[in-house]
Amino acid sequence: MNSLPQGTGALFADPSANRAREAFAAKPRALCDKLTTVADAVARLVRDGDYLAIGGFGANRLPTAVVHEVLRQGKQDLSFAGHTATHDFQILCAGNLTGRGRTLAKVDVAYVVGLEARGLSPHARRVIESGEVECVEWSNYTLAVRLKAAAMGLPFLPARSLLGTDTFRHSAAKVIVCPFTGEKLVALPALYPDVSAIHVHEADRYGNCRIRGTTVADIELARASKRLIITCERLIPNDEIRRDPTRTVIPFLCVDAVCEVHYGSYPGNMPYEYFSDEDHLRRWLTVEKDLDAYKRFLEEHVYGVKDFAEYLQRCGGLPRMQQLRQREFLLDRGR
Amino acid sequence: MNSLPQGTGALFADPSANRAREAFAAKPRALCDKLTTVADAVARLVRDGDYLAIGGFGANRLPTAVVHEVLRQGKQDLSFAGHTATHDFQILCAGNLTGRGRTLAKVDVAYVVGLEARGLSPHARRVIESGEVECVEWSNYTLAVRLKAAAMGLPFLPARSLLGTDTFRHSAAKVIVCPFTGEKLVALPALYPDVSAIHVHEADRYGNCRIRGTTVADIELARASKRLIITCERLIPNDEIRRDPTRTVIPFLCVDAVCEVHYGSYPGNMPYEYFSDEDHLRRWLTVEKDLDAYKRFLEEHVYGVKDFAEYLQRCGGLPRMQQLRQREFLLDRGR
Amino acid sequence: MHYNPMELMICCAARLLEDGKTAAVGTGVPCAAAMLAQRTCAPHLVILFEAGGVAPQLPTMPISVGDSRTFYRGVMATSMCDIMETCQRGLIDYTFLGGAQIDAHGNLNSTMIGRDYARPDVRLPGSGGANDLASLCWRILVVTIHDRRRFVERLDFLTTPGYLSGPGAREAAGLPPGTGPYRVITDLAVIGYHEQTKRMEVLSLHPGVGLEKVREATGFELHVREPLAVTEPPTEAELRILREEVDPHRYCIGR
Amino acid sequence: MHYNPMELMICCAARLLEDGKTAAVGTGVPCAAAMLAQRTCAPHLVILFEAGGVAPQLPTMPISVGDSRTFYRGVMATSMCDIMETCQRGLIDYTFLGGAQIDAHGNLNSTMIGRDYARPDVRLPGSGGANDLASLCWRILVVTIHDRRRFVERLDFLTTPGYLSGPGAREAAGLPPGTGPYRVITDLAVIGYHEQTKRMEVLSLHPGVGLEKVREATGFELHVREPLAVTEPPTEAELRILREEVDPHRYCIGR
Repeated sequence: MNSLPQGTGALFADPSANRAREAFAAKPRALCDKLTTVADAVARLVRDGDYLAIGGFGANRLPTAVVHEVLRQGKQDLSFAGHTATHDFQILCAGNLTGRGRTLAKVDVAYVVGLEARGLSPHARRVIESGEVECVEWSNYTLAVRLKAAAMGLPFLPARSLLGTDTFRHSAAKVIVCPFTGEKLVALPALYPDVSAIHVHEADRYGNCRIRGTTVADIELARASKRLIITCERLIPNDEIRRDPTRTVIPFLCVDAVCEVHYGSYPGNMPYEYFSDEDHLRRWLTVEKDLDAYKRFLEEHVYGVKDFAEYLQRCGGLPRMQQLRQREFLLDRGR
Repeated sequence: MNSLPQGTGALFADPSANRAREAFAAKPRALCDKLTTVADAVARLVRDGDYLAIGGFGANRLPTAVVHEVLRQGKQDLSFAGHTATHDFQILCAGNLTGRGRTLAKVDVAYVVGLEARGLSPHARRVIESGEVECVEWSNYTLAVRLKAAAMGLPFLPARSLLGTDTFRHSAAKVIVCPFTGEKLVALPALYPDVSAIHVHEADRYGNCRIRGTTVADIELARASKRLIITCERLIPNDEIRRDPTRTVIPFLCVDAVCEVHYGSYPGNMPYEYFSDEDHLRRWLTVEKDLDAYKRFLEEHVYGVKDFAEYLQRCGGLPRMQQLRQREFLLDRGR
Repeated sequence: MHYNPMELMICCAARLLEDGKTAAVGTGVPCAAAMLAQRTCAPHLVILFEAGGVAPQLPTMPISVGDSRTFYRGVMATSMCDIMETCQRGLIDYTFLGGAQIDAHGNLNSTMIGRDYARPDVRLPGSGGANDLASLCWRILVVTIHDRRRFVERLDFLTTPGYLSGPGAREAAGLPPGTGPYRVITDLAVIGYHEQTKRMEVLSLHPGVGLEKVREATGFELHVREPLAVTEPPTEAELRILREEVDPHRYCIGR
Repeated sequence: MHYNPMELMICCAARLLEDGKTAAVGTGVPCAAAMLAQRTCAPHLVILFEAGGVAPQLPTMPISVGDSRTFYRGVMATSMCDIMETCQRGLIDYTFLGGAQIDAHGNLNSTMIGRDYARPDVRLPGSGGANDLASLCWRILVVTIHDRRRFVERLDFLTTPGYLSGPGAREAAGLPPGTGPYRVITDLAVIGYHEQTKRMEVLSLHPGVGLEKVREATGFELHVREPLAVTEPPTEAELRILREEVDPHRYCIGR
């Protein structure tokens, strides 16, 4: 049994189910009003040294306002779940090597640095290649399974990927044997993030949430997180939630703050709402090449604006959002 | 490690993930027309000696037509997942000790024999107390976890209940230790049923399904099953499925037959459609007390009718269904 | 104001539920108790049903733990795994259970009566969700009629864990620390558990009930917490709400 | 009819997809190949995206594996775990992958270039879903440009499993039996794997390409299946559909 392989990577979060239960035991349970601003939510709920996770997939259904606010408030030494992180990871990297301390300290990598077909982020590469961020390797599914283990209140779950690779070797996973069939499996330690942010279509002020389209790993993430910030496109009455409880995918029990942020996934895609702003994302990737130009860009778009609404204004405001809405519904293609 | 406790119960289904993959590999994947009759579906897909599982919870969202048809076709020696089985188990027990061979041979028990607050089924007690059915004990959650393990394509999953009890001792579970935290867990062998039946609100002819209200363990069950029969209140066009893919909870990939059965959960409750027929359920419980009377009742309601529609007719037909619909929407209470 | 034993038991159970907490309930008495608590001492009590209903606005008493009442105007209609895993994460404070037999440590039998598992004298339903809820929720409440057939020295089958064999046994078995039996409410008394022994300890006797009567109805040795209190009878307000709003058809409280 | 190497690669990839099967695809070339296959040889091919899209009617090429196009008029929009577990259950026949480096056994590197993991020369995104898809789907297809920088004797990092160290290695590691690399489609050739050695074996050379050119572009020894075929060039119908319906904006096939 002792000869079974195990990864050499570090664990950045405690997988103990018993200790997680203690944290969840202290969470308020009543239906109470959690509506607040992003600034307040981040100030209260994101702490230096926290393990942070962000919902959505890549730049889709991204809680961008929260990620900007983490930068603006200068949060330091975060651990991060790099689960198909694209633009979110790119934004967080802006808090490293730009003269504002070190936002990111540790990253569980499934997918970072890249923005899918759009290419690699020069600054994210700079940050990781500098060695100042400790990385441990996973895959999209195994990192999702780690969140699922936590969502189930367990210390680990098995899966069948990762095996036999350097990704496994640089993970913190272990090979185990099924006690019933003898089949080899990879054991994945539960990941209970200290704090997470998820952007949803609709939420009531208690935190009951609806998502349209793919849920990616957010149903698991919401349940796994010790603290959870929800941003929503639209605040809706509790009465509307109760009219059709089948549509609720995240219950209020998981949620600590609710913030209404229109166009909250910009410049990412929000399914059934607006498409991604590819021009803006391309500009971001381009400007990163030169560190000084990037710092000016960040000043202009993140540090020097008071909130997300002002950022949207600088990116073209409502007329731009209108274009992106047309693109989402293919109305720009003559439909 | 060898001193960790393990249950003494038998495994009625093979938990091997590798062998389950072989079965799933042979399943057709294309979007093809699966619409058929319940009689055809049961004749083709339920085989003597199969491990059978039934969706819903108790008498709620029950695929009653399939369960009746299993009796009518005289299927023999089934293993059964007794996962909050109430009226479905009661019906299946009618195939034992009534001169028609032995429908049930083995039962994984989480909840059987009872009909919740309505009391115990005299005939189900008769069947189990006779000793002709081999039982192994579980709980509602651990049996659901066994289905979840199968739905995930794994040979086992851990959980934190069952431990320390006779329920564990009479299960086929094993105690394991978390490889990361040392926390003790119960390892639950995956349950891949040979065939299952689930009643849903809406399905298209390929088998894409929508459920309103609680899904109980049916999302897991659909994915865990090697063969799956769907009965639906309403067949809907594939176009309607594609209009809102967020609402699909069972994809066509899992499904082998689709049968449109109006009032298909009768005498059980179908959320947002019709309430349970408590009078009929009470009558069933009462008539079971006398075995001869019960045989006549079964002849009249199951064996002697050609299909489920005729059963509904004998139970009061559309006027009765109309009353139950009013009861579901509380319209009988002056709303 | 006159009341029957069932009404008293429901009122006692309701009073144990703290405001702003969560409770996984079933049908019948537990549900009535939770509904009464929401209308009296615990307006922000959140109730959940194991089949998937979260925080319904119950229009009537459900007949089944999974019927449509259990998520009527709820905030979420989800799955059994989701509910049970919410318990497993430590988010559910109370659960209500019953059984055919209970022992001094609060262990429950709902599986069988008899000596031979393969040929039981009486086959009962089995665990259902009880084993899970008793393993995973923080505090277990039991509401039951009090007699020697039920309160036994030795269970025919230990379906659902109380304190198992005593102090430390739950943790040794691997159950989540800090969980376990909390109160037993019977038609004779309100019973807790002794801090050291984890055996039942009578906390209060219902009005008109003597300790001897409780001892006679119990098949094992009971601790008694001194000074032994008398259970507060139901208030008029409690009875009115219970009879008019919670159980107007008297499904639970009887006729 | 004239065609470019990318068009040829997409056509070759499309032809490998059997009708009535399932394929987990990403953006770009794999998606174009699957869309082309649906319009030619495999009208009943079902495509899935790892972020949760099932059987969409793609109106345009997606930009992201999780954008709204990936479930546009799909039959289900679900979760990543649901898709990956559908793979894990053995229901997904094909997956398409790429990488910065590939070795003779079809193992892929998309994590880093360099010798020191802690201080890479070039940090790449990591596995993403590639390791999972390559572990869990039945057949792995790789579409890639063919040069010595990519086709290497030794990967800097083995991100995603091909046949690992050779015959039996996947099974020994615990990966599901019967899975593994199937074809590599490059701008020079179509490559399979040798039955015994599980090393790459050239199956066909693209029109105008000699075996020497392929060997020069490859950093390891290649098997050659005799008689060595010439890749069937794209048909007019394939090219028309690819250019007009699949990729009218020429995102993949270039200008």
